Amino acid sequence: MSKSSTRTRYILGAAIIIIVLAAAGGYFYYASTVPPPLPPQPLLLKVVTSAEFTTWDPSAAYSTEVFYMVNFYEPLLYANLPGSAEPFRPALATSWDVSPDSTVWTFHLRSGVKFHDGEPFNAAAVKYSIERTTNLGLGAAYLWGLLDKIEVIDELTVRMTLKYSAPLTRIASAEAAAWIMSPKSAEKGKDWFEAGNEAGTGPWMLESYKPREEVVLTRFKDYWGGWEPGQFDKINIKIVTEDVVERQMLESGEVDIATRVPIESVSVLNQTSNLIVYAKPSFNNYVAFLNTKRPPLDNSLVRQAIAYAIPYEDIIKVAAQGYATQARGPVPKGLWPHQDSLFQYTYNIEKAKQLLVQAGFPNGGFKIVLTYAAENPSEERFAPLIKFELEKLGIETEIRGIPWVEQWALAKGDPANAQDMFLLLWWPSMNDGYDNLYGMFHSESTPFFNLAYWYNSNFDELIDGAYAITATDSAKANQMYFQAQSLLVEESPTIFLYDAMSLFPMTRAISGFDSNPYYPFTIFFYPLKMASTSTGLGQILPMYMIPVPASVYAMRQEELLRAF
Amino acid sequence: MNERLVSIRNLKVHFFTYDGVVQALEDVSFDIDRKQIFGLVGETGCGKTVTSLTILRLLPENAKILNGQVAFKGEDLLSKSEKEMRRLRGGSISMIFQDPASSLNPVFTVEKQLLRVLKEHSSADPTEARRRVIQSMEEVGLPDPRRILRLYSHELSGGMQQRVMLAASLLSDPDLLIADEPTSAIDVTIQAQILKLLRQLKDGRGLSVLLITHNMGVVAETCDRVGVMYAGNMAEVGTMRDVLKKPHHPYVRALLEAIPKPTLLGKELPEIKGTVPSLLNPPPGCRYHPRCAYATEVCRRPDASPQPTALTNSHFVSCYHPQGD
Amino acid sequence: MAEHRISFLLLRKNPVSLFGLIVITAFVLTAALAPWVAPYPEQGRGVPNLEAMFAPPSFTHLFGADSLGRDIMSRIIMGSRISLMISLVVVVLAIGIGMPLGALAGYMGGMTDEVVMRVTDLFLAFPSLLLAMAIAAALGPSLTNSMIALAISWWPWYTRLVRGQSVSLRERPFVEAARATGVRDRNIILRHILPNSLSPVIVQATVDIGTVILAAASLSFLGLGAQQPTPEWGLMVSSGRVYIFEQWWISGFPGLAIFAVALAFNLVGDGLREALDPKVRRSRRA
Amino acid sequence: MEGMSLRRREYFIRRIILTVLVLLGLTVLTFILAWIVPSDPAALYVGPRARPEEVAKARVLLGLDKPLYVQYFIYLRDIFQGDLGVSIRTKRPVLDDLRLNFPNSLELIIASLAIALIIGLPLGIVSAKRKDTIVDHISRVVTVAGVSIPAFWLGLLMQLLFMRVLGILPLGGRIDTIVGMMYPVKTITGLDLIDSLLTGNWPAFSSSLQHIILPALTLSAYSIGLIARMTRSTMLEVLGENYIRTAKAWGFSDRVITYTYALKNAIGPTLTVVGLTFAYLITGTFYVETIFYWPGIGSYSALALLSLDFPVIMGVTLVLGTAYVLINLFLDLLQAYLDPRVVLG
Repeated sequence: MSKSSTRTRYILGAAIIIIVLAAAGGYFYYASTVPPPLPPQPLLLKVVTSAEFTTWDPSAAYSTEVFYMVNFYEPLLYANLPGSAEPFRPALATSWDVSPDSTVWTFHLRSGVKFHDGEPFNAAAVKYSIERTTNLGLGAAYLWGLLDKIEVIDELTVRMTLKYSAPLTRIASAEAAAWIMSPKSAEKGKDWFEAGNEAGTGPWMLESYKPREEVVLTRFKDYWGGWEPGQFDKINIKIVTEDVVERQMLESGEVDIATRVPIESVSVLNQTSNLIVYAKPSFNNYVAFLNTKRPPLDNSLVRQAIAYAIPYEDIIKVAAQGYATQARGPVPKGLWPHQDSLFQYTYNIEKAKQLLVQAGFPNGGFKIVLTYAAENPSEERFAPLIKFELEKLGIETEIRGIPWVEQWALAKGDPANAQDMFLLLWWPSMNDGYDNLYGMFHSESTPFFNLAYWYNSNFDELIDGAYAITATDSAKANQMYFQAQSLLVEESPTIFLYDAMSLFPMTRAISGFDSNPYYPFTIFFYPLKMASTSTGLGQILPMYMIPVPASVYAMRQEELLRAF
Repeated sequence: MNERLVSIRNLKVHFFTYDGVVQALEDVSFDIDRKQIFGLVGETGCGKTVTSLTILRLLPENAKILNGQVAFKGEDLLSKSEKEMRRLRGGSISMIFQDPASSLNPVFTVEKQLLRVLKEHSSADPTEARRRVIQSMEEVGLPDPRRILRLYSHELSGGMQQRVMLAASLLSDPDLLIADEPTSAIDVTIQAQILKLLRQLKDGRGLSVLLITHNMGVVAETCDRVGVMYAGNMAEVGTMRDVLKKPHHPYVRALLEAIPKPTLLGKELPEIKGTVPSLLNPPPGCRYHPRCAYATEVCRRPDASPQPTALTNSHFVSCYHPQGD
Repeated sequence: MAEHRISFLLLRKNPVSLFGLIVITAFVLTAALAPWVAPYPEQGRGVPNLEAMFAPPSFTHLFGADSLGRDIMSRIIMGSRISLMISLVVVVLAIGIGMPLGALAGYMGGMTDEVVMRVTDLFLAFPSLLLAMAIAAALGPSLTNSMIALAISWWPWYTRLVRGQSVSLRERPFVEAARATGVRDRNIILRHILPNSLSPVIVQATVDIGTVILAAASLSFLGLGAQQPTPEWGLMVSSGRVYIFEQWWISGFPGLAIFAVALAFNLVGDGLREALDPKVRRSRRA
Repeated sequence: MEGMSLRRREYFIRRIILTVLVLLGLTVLTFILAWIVPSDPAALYVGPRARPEEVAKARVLLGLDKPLYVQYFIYLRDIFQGDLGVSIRTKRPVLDDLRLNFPNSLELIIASLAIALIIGLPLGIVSAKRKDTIVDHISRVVTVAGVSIPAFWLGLLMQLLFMRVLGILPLGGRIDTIVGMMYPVKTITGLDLIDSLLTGNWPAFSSSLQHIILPALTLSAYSIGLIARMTRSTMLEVLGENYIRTAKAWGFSDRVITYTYALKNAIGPTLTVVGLTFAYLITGTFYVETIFYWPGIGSYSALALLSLDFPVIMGVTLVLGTAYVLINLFLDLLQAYLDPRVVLG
């Protein structure tokens, strides 16, 4: 063998040794010495979420991107917690007055407010923003359908005239489609936004964005609300798709706040010393549409029988670990017009069997197809419970977990060959239960969200009438809503499963956190403070983690409610 | 000085396979002197190659040398350490094989392979090594050695490949060259040149050659002494003239009669009835007895396989009833 | 058929393949007698049992219980029937398509050979699992679709194997003789070519059953195969992933089952390949 | 070396043409796949809350009303212009997403392949040399185990063991959040490990190293098995060749015979095995990246499969398929270049 090949072998060997040494050296250097203390570091909040940007355009944003938008942009006013004295509180508008027939609304705007691009905030910006949203007609823009015209009265006053009387405050404080943007930046068009830019007045500005990986927010120095000590300087938001991973990042101290953790780990997290899971009421509720256009579900007795066969308690235990309450009608508790005295089905397999006998299906003997959104872990958990309960009635259920896009496309097709039972997680896009009643049960020309295909003109008149007089005569409106919802429960085109709670796992060190059910899937970072500066940036967190005891026990519902 | 170079006594080698134990060699003995070409002859599977591999101790793992000794220049090779054997192989004993095309490494040039041999057996510096390689190649009749050095084995003809093998084996001036059917895979015209070359090397260098073949013609033309093997036994050993002209062992006689000769033209070719026995359970005693016309009770006794008896001081036969005058 | 007796002998001698053989027999028996062997067949099928939610491994639930309290051992036992069914269907389909195509291409040669082999090369020039995933996603996730997807991406391996065999068989004298005596091509292929290329196909099939079980589980893990509440092993590992830290057994045991069965088939396949390889038989150690 | 002999250049050209044909075949395959997809691409393209007339507009825009073969040529033209369609989920062109995620996956695959070679090759060689001994049997069980273990299950076990029980390795992700913030890696090659090494950014380097160990190990399990098994059978074959017997007859030492004389012959087949392992490495990233939330093409594609994001599924199948075909072409040509005997295909 000639000399050259042995030489190359030595060089190769040497190279490998050098690389290994370098790697080992690097590791020990890093592990042993903590890097020199840096200058006083900005107070960093570390968050992890699965929310991604489907669009950056504030007029169109209506999906998971609201998680970020509520911190970039601001509406004219915010809705307060249900049951608080004042229903709304000022934001970009300091005050507002309404004409007797509640068709003309005048908003007095806050002065001295700046956009992130330095432009001043004024009435023209409000007019521009709302008109841009209505013209684009994307996302939740349909909420502004009732707007006739919007006029700039002076620098800080704007007047909106409606086509018919309606509670405009609820729409101006809606979670989406109500944000005010800087006209100068918005002029650059949709592509400018989609390239990852924002132009709001909110407390946070965008520092950097790595799609599918990371979003970094930083303080908007001259935010009109001002800054107090203890509030954060910078927020690092990691994007991760798996809820089990969010949980582990929280436990290992890699993040301070997570948004979605596996429901079963909530009890374990609550036991760890430095972590807590806040369970707050929310207006998210689960329903199961029954296909009223296809026998035998066209028979209301069969539908009632199924309603009695649903194991409500077990579903809450399995899918929400107790963090939920059984639904009473389609409008969740706390949202107007929820009816406390409405009839509620309970699990009663014997009554279900009797009803089936009356309906002419003594031992069931038919098959139904149940579809749920594959991305929704709760639906995946409780779907089998329904299947094996209906099996007791002799009804065979085929479960199909398909992506939401497909599930909905199938349901919007011809009811004759659509699914029989459609599991749906619903949340109102407006702070009024009318959105639930109208969205899910109002007659539709082509199926949109009324996926029971149950069209009842009497029901339509009741809810439309009630909505129109909500602002002027709420007592009568409430009475009409009660009649409408009783009709729903009687006919039972849809089974109302449970009202879910929102869960917010985070370190106990964070204070000032609160969640408002009118703004689901969001966290307002502005009010948050870090109680103790122990986990400030200066100190590198050790990479190990305290092993959590593996014992698990079933949580009783009372104990859970005490948890928050 | 014709003193003894190699003497093999009562060699017994068995192979262990899934199908059972193959008793490849039984009581094989013969000697090779200096400056002598010893022909080892026999049908395929009679143990010729196994004998050669035993000398160099290159038997596969599932072979076991149960008995006998192999003396080379007075020392018993079977007791040497692997390290010592390695110095011998390619040193004072070297070997060439039947199919030269597959015996050279396809991914190395001729030069790399030849220099490698020298690197193993001498501490010559590169220029000295290269000189000796070229000299050895010229000695075996390779035209334009410098060009051939750069080529790969698949770019050479069969004859040239065998000459390269020869050149490699002569590099460290061996005393014994084992040639296992060196010419069977080469066409006849080149065959004669190779055999002539072997004889020149014997006379020129005083090289002893153990030539393994199944071709009696090659034996007659090249060998000084001959040993005929049958089914792992050494039937008859003697000078070429003794064995070919005055065969005594019934098998050897039948073998020589079966070679087509002009005198047999038109007559039916005589053949040996029966088939070569399977070595998994060979016939007891003399392994030829089932096919031997002269076999008697003694030939069949299991514990007494016939020992070589001397017909003259250089001609031995292992048979209880040797034929001939 | 002495050859197969010897290979069985060899298989027995090779301890590692013997272990594989035992696991396979256990697997096939469990699959066959699943409803009777499973301690809680109802839970195996999917019926929830909420009292035992997340119960750790204990005497009542040897492998513990899952998020709906169903006994994992029964789920695995019922699942074994599905895994066996998937792998058998896919391998049989793959052989059914691949083998005749290969024999035809090898025997006929010329254009048919060129066309068939180019199509086969196209499929093989491409990670077969990636192709299976794309097909399963396109057809829509379900157990049957994942089987079809796997079969479509698996048959080329057999075409190439059998084509090689039939090309070498074509020159063999007994085939020449058959053709000489006027036997029609179709019969030659059926009676001569196919039976003789059986042993390498058997070896490939044995290994493939293990690989298909692994591939099917991978598809289900990605949500492209079996749907809830089918007790398919890949799906069980995937749905247990969320509880891996507290309730490791929910993913742990089904994964172990996949591993054990795939390992067994690979070991036996290896043993068979070695047993049928003539070179190996003669050179056993002293 | 004197210029490639004519026959070998002819072989290269033929091999390249064959590859081009296979790639074209690949586009036909993905086109057919896109065609049998049950849901209507136009509806998907326009998004969930679109009205029927918008769907019709999209149908024309996407050219879905034209005959099939015309659509195929439009599809082909788009591919050459790098337009693989827009992802339904991320609303971004598929090629941009892939280009963004590619370096991360590449780094993971290279690390796994390195581990597989470092462990697989010696394992194969040793078990070939010491055939049928204890060493051989053990290594055979290990290699077969490597080939039979489900990567997704192994990943979970690794996480459970190293992160939860021992707590010595991070759960997943590219780099530690804080380190990533304080010591950002300047991208040169896009591969964080190498970039941080080149820029001497030690904290980032060791954090990246910590984060890549588990996923790389999990991904390499299959390749270790495959490479070890193939190396063993190739070495066994080579060690049985006549030229090895000649080498022994010429007294070469065992080390020389195994590591120079035999190994160089075994390089060729081993290269093809490396080509083969890429198939498993590529598909393996789908699970490993999902489990260790590694932001590469694997996790991106796995998500696309879950959400039936067809433009991405077809795009990924095409891109990964092409990458695999090109890698094998390169390895084949390398093998032909290295092996003087290769004159014909």
